[in-house]
Amino acid sequence: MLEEALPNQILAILFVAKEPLTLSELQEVYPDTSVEELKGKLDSLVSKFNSFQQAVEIRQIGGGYRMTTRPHHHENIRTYLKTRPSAQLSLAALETLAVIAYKQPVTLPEIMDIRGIKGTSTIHTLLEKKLIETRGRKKVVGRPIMYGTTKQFIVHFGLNDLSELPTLEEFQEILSQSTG
Amino acid sequence: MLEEALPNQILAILFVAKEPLTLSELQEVYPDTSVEELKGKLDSLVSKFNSFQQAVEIRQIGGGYRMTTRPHHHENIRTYLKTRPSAQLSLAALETLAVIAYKQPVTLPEIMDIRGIKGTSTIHTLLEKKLIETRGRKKVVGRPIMYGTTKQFIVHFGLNDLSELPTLEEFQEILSQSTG
Amino acid sequence: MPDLAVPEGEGYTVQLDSFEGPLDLLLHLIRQQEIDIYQIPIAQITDQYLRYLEMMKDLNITIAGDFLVIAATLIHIKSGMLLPAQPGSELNEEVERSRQELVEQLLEHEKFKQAAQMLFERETVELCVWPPDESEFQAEEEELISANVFDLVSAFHRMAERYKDQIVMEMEGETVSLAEKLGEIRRLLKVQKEVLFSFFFQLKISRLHLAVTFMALLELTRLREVRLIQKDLFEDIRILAC
Repeated sequence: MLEEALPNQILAILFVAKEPLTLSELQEVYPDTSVEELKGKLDSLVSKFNSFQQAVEIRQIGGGYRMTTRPHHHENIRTYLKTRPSAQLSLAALETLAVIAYKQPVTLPEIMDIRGIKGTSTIHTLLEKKLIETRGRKKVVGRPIMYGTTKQFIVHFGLNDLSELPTLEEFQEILSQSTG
Repeated sequence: MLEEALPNQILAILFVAKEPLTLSELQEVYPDTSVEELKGKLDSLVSKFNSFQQAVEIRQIGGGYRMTTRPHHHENIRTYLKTRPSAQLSLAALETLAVIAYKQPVTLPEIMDIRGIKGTSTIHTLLEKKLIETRGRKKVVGRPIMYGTTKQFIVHFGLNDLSELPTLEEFQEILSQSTG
Repeated sequence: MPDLAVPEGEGYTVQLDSFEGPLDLLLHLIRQQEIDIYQIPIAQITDQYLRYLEMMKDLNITIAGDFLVIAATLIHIKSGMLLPAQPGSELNEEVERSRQELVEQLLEHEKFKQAAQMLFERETVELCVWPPDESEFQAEEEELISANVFDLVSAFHRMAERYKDQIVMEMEGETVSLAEKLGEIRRLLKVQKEVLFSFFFQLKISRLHLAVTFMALLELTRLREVRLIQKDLFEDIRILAC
């Protein structure tokens, strides 16, 4: 349908463009072709593409051209995005997990002290994901609950045992070697 | 050409997917359709799509399906992307990565030995980009951390799995031919 | 400057960049002259290699220790090969072994250079075929990252750094009590296994603070909460939690 080379090249650029592609950007790629000619090619490309493509379309957005999925597919796309592996942690949860991994058994006041932030929500997330577990109570005032990492934690991070965690010293070594 | 609804829905998902789409992920979106049926639909979709689309193609990468531009457009695309900071790895980082890819699991001292350089390992960059990961510790003096490549590595270099990499012997042959 | 005509300025340094390590330099010298890697004329290559090092020195380029290690190996082989060959001589065999090891190291290194080149070419193409991102669908969700062990230790490191900053701020106040300083050092040692004594000087704090810091350290040593280690008279004192 689009045997000519230029339209396919433009399509490929439209496909990778993260922001709407403007005619002036396109002209920088093809400095020997005038803006008018490029506009003509682009418009005929867009109408051809949109008439035979049912999944994706090219729309004019924010002064440029952008390839997007057709809106009626959005429900399926959302379903797909939700089903992807939930092995993901928020940065806050990751920090809490790091403190627990390196300082276990450790209490909530101690965690908050090290993180310099108050809040308990990330503990619940980590407990739910079975990455941490309770480890009895500390024999100090208030007898706070202590937390430690689980076997699930070790599996999740691809370790054989806790001793395989890199130490802070090793991490600093890696950092200094990269910049050295 | 693809009047049926399902293929277009799958195309739309392939278009937005950041990572290669696996059959099991697809099955979660369509729980009423069997994996076999989905594979059949997907394969026929891929061959149809690839035969008429000249700008974009669907490739099997990292154990899943991924929509990418056809590689021969890469020069035009690079011209377009040029204004953005290059995300490409340094040659030093690529060398370290090559050693890790072919010798994994491998420790930092072993990497430095092969590269003949101490102290500029670029390990940190590779870890940050999630192209490599830690693989436990080696049972030798000092128990150094071992490194290996990730799934992200396979995807980053457009491979379906590690076995698609040329072997080290093949490089040897290329070298002996060039100096012959 | 030695008898070699060396182009001055950027051109030369750019050239040096490609010799990241000593093996790269050695390979360059060998390839440039189209020499068979198994038949390296050691004497000639050693001289050229050493001349390069001299040039680097003249240009005030710091020569990494790795370059000197290979230089020593080359000189060792070169001088060994000047000895009359005696069948079965231990020295001759040892020199030959060193030569073979060097050749093997070079061959191994070159294979990985090729592999790196292959990865470079693949990456060049692959970086330009990426599909657009799905950000328009993710705006509502919390930013998530899929974490590995490295993320974990980075997160921990970040927190330790954050702590350092807080301490700097606290020290901007004028008064400081021994109890406060004790608390600070204890917290610092909770996130770091070890603190260098010089760390407290880097903060450019007042003499009063330094005096109190010192007293606090003595107190913590007395309480056996910390150990102070100094390897040498002029070495930095390392403060370790017990």
